[in-house]
Amino acid sequence: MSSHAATATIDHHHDPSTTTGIPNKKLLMWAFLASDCMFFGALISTHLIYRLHPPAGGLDPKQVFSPELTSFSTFILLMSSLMMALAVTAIQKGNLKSLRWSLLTTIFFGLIFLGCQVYEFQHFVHDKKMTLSNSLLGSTFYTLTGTHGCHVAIGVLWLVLMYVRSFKVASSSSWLSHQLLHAITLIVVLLASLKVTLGLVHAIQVEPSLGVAFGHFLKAEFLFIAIGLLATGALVWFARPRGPVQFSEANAIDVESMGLYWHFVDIVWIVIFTVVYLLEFL
Amino acid sequence: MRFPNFLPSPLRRVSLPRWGRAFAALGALALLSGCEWWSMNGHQSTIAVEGPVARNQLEVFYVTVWVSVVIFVIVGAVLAYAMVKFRAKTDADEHAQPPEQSHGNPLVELGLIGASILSLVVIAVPTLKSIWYTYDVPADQKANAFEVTATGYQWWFKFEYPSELASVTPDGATKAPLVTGNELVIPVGRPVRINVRTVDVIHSFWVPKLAGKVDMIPNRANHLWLQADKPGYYWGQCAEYCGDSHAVMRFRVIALEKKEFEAWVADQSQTARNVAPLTAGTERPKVQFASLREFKKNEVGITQKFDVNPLEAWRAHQMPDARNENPELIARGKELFTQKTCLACHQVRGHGAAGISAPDLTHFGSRTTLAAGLIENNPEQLRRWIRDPGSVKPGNKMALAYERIDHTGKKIDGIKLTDEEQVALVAYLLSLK
Amino acid sequence: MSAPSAAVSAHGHDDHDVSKFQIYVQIAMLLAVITGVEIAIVYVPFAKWLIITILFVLSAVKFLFVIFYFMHLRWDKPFCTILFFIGLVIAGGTMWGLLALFSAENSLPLPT
Amino acid sequence: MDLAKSAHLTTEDHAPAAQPSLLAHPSAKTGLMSWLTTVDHKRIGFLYGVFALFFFLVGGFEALLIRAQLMYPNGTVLTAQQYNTMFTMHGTTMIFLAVMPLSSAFFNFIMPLQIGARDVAFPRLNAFSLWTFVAGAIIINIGWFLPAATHGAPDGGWYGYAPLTSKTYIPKHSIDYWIMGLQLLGVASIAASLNFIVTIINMRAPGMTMMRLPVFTWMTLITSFLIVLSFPAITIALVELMMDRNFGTGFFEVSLGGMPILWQHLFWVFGHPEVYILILPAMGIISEILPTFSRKPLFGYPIVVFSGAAIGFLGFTVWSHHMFTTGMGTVATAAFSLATMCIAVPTGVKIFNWIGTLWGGHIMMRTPMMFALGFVWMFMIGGFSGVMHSAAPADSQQNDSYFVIAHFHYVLIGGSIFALLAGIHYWFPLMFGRKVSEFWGKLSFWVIFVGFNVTFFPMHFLGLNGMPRRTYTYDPNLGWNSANFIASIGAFVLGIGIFIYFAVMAYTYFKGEKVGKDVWDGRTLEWSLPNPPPEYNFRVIPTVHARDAWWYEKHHREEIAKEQAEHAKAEEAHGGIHMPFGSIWPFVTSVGVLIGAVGISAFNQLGDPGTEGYWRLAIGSFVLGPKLGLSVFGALVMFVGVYFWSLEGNEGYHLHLDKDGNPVKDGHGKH
Ligand code: HEA
Ligand code: HEA
Ligand code: HEC
Ligand code: CUA
Ligand SMILES: [Cu+2]
Repeated sequence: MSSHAATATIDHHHDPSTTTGIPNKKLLMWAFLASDCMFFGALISTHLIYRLHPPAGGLDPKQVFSPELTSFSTFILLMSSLMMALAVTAIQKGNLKSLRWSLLTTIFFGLIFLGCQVYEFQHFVHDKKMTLSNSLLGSTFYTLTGTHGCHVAIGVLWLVLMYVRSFKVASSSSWLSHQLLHAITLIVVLLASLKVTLGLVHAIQVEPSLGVAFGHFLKAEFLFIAIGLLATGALVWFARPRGPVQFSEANAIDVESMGLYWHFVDIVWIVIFTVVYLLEFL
Repeated sequence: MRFPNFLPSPLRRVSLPRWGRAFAALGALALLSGCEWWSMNGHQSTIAVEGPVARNQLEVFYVTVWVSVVIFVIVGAVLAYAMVKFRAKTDADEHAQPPEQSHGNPLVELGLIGASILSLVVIAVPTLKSIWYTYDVPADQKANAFEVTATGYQWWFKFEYPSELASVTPDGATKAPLVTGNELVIPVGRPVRINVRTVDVIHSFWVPKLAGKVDMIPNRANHLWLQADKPGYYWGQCAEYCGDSHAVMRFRVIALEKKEFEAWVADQSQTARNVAPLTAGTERPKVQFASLREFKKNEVGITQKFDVNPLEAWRAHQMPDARNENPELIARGKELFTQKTCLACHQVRGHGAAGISAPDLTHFGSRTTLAAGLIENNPEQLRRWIRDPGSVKPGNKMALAYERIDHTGKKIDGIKLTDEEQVALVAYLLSLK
Repeated sequence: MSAPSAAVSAHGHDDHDVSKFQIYVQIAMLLAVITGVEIAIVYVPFAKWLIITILFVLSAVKFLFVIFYFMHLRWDKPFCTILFFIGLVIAGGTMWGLLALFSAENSLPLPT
Repeated sequence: MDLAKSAHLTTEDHAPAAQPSLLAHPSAKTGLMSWLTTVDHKRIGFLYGVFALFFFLVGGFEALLIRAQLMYPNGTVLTAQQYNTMFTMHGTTMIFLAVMPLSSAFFNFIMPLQIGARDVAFPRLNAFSLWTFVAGAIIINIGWFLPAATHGAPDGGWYGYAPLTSKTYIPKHSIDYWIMGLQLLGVASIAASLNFIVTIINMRAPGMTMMRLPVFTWMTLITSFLIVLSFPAITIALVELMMDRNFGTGFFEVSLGGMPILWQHLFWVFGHPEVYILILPAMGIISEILPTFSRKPLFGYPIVVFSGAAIGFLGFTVWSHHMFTTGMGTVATAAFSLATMCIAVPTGVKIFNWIGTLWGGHIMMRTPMMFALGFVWMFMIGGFSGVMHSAAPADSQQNDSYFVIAHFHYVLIGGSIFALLAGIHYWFPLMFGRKVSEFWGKLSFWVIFVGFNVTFFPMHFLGLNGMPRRTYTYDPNLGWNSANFIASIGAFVLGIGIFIYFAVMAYTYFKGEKVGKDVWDGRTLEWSLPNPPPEYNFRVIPTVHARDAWWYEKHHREEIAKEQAEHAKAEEAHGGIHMPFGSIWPFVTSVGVLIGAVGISAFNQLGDPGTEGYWRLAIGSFVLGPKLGLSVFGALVMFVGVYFWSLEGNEGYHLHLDKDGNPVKDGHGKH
């Protein structure tokens, strides 16, 4: 936003203000991710150790896991990573519109992933009788994937904040309340769509015929669909143009470091998918 | 003479002899007060060892000590020399031109690194040898090894001899491996392989004079081996923090010659002793334990006398002393043992008590200590224990069975013993030789 | 690795970004395909060690593609890569150490 | 390069004209608010120091109680339970609340000055680290003030081995405080370390290449890496323990098939790097003091730096040397034994190079130098007993005996504490513009030195004579009486020494002799500043031409003066000195963290009947029950903090200075 920076094109791979040319925020994020490797390293080790030495009479993961759902959510997460990458390119070009759309899709995919996970947990607890406390498999599995889920959830929140921030106007007396309301409507939309996704997944899994399933789903989730639509309307209203926006190419680094975080969550899932799920089906 | 300027300035004016005298006086004081704090020959010494395993470990230790001392002396000498030689001695010195701003010398560095690595090799070789030697009984002696299982409980030890079967019923029909508590008796000159287990938290099995420690870890099959050179009475200690009474979770190891050991096993394999009721005409003194004294809460529970020859003291405990027994009292104690629910936790083979959560008391009278090596096993101390175990050993599980007040202030009813009952129980327990 | 970055700023934005868009989409497709292969291969009756090896290689490939392209390590200063790999290597080494320690016979849990 | 620098500094030039009042930037420069909202690395460093020294005294007080209890056999000063609490809290306090934050105080205060920066990379994150550290310290200690039967202070030992710490064996909340407290300290340390890493890598003054960094800064960097990479292991271990205690998982629960040994591995994967986290900053301080008072550059700078990195790396490969007695089997034991020995090599290299630094120098025996030399001697002794531990068979006798206690107090007190005390003396004139009296300084050194050795040297013999650690009592017939007595006397002497030390410091702070800049004829950039350093640190960002940058400047005055004048003009042209605004939001966020953590740790799922009463006041507790209520309330406060933190943006203002370096008050002051 400094006068020089705004006029010149920004080189997104070199920040002249730092010693190494790497922007501070990016460096911070990479250092954090290095640290996060250790977090997940410890968690995955715990899980694997107990998988290598399963207690007698423990649950058999083969009976518990369902590869279809997991493959689906893995795929979704990969796609969200793509959208995130596109969001970064968009803002680096200063293309706000494209940025917002990419962010929203990323958020949406993230939510589907979370929805699948919530559903998976429910399913495991109620139908497969695997709880946090009745078996070691439950303990390590839920803790590991739950921690990953928390990472995704934090990522989604961050994306939401970033989305809202991309509407920050240069000056206005009421922008604080405006922003707050905007954030709240967005969160309402998110929660509603999370609930709706859950219902959809559930309906499809329970009902053999798609049509019937959809009918059931509409009936069960009517309230949330309505709330979601209403809030979406409000969202669009909040997002109407209100003068020059204080969010530009110069903020690319914010989006980029958020992107790094999001992709990292994705690669952790790549590892989890292989060592926690796939290996069990050998 | 001028004193070096690393002392606070006024002290520099103090003359050397005075300081010398002060140090000499201090040293002499330390000696005179009998402070042989550097002598390391206590009951739990790792230096005055009495078995091949501990000796092997000690040898490794000595290697590390010698290497360290040699390096320390050399490096220390150079350091001291540099400190003295290059000190700015006067104010003028301090304001002198700074010395040459030299930056280092790779050759010196490399040489020192090489020397360090070499000295580490000196340590590493015996270390590796010893790791393999101390890990398990050497192959050529494997057949000869004696196997024991030691189990840690909060806060006492159970010892089980899988190879020695003991009668559970008086007729000897049912047998089970011999079990003792807190005193482990082993044969001399034979490797003893000890499997260490725990039922609750982590404990550690450590008899310093015989071998280094190995932890008793839940869900883990650890073991160690040790061997005693000669008959003896050894002190052992739980060496992993395990809660309130970790400090007083102790035990003893008694090593005996083959013959004596076998006799001991034979003895212990019997069910608990029954004291014959008085027949008319035999006159035995009626022991009343009239002199039982009160103890302060933290009072020491051991006597100096015992240390003179602990092994003899142990042997003396093995013999029933019929003249000092009062059969009526003992019979009463035996009844009380059931009435007061002692049998819920303790086992006394042949007397119908089969509890498993507390030390086996079948031959309790033959032990030299009670409450896991904390206090001596004599009438006074035993009464002190069964009257209020909680005051002797903080938080111990037996105290849970006694009347007490929980943290909300509620009174919980439990075992309550009158003086007379205490005396009877003491008489009974001590008769279990 | 800084060479491409110099090239990037030298050329105009547009053609580069078009190509970046394509790269991203292509990689996403590749990742999806690899995931599919991974799922399929589990059910193939090969030797266990072979499948495990293949799975590990494939995951590693996915991993590397994501960090080098989506996370643009490929275009960034190499220091970012170094920084991340310090963490990755130490975490990986620790995991390996832990698994090895727990696979040793002494560490087997007590049979019940 | 420096043009670029100033361009950066003006990045956030145009703050919105009409900031809503909630987001008005705090501008207090004095008073309580100024401390709560400060983002100045020097003030944050000072606060770290104050808290750390307070906890050092608390931990020392606990140590004195321990020594009082052990002075005679069958001591009656403390009960078993109190004693166990005491050593747990003593260890935890000293390591996490005294030495680590004291190192952090120096990182904060000195490191940016050494690299010629005006602040750390993320000033508000820095404030957040500080306050979260305070929150963690409060939670760990909160148990002292709550009913002992249901709460109480932690008593599981500083490494809290499972399964003793499970709900079965310690049902009280004491362990929950320990878990949550350490968890917060982990968050604080990781956040702070990430900040330092970025600062050192990215905020160096022009010309300050990595191989010109002062060694203290290098050690800050390596320590930060160790923190960032080792704390996750304990964080996960604590999460698992917390889940076991509160949600019935089975990580360390044998009845479900869990293996308690896993806790030990995860703990020491963190724990061993942790001890190097405690010593590397100390080594950095020593590597500053020895050259300064020898008036010579550090001998073998690149090798000292490299050996520091080697120690850091090797530190991750030796954790199981704390577990030699856990029956790991021959191969694993041998591997960890050898790996541990290897660490002696890089550590030795440092010792040799320090001696090389003294060699041929003009050694000025000032108080900091006394402590530094004391460090070299004492650390060597501690290191050698470390090597004795590394021989696994020998360690099977020494483990959990007083020999270990002797070892680590030699490295921790003789090492870390001596160096930190040296550092306080060394930088005191810079921080406060006053100098400690040489007489009192040296006197305190000698009392501390003698007291320390009298306390801990006999402990080697106690350990070899079989005295186990963590024992509240011992029998008089084991030959431990006199050594324990001497150790206790030594501890009180040591206490007196430390008392003198602090009394002198306090006196000096108010009344000490005033000194001008660069009292010690220093070598690194911080000494180029007036004392105390102004808020903006450097009037003109220096340009570095050599390793001991300030020494070089002093010997090339003319060129430097010319260069600086030019740079000053250039900076002024770019808007002057950029300063970050203060902010209350990091503090608010930490308060939220504190509330939430208390909620998580202090209550059973359904609430304790005994204590519910006064906590119920907390908003939300009525509806959700105290645990959820307090946690959710805390999370809300935290969220509010983060939200405004991110909205407020990292803006700043510009300073223009007059000839004397005072800010000019004109319209241009704030943009
Ligand atoms: C500041 C902290 C610090 C430091 C620097 C060290 C340094 C070392 N430590 Fe220490 N250690 C602790 C803090 C520290 N330690 C703590 C707190 C514990 C106990 C935790 C607990 O149980 O509560 C512990 C416990 C501990 C154990 C476990 C003991 C046990 O519980 O059974 C071991 C075992 O190997 C060990 C080894 C070492 C070694 C080899 C070094 C080496 O880094 C030392 C290297 C230094 C030198 C060797 C001296 C100088 C070198 C030369 C002059 C060169 C030439 C020398 C040779 C070639 C030998 N330490
Ligand atoms: C950096 C770390 C550090 C430091 C500096 C110290 C300092 C001291 N420690 Fe430390 N100690 C540990 C780390 C440290 N310790 C650890 C990690 C353990 C293991 C814990 C465990 O097993 O879990 C331990 C255990 C431990 C034990 C063994 C306990 C046991 O196992 O049973 C002992 C026993 O003597 C001891 C003694 C001392 C003494 C006398 C000091 C002295 O140096 C203290 C000197 C300081 C003072 C004397 C303060 C002076 C204060 C005043 C004069 C006034 C007080 C005023 C107020 C409170 C307002 N410590
Ligand atoms: C709640 C179970 C319980 C009950 C009931 C109980 N004890 Fe104990 N007892 C223990 C435990 C546990 C120990 C080991 C305590 C320790 O050393 O930590 C013990 C130890 C002893 C010892 C010392 C054994 C040794 O070798 O050190 C004696 C003697 C003893 N009990 C006698 C009795 C008598 C007599 C009664 C009945 C009045 C009794 N106990 C009731 C649990 C119990
Ligand atoms: Cu059992 Cu300590
Ligand atoms: Cu260590």
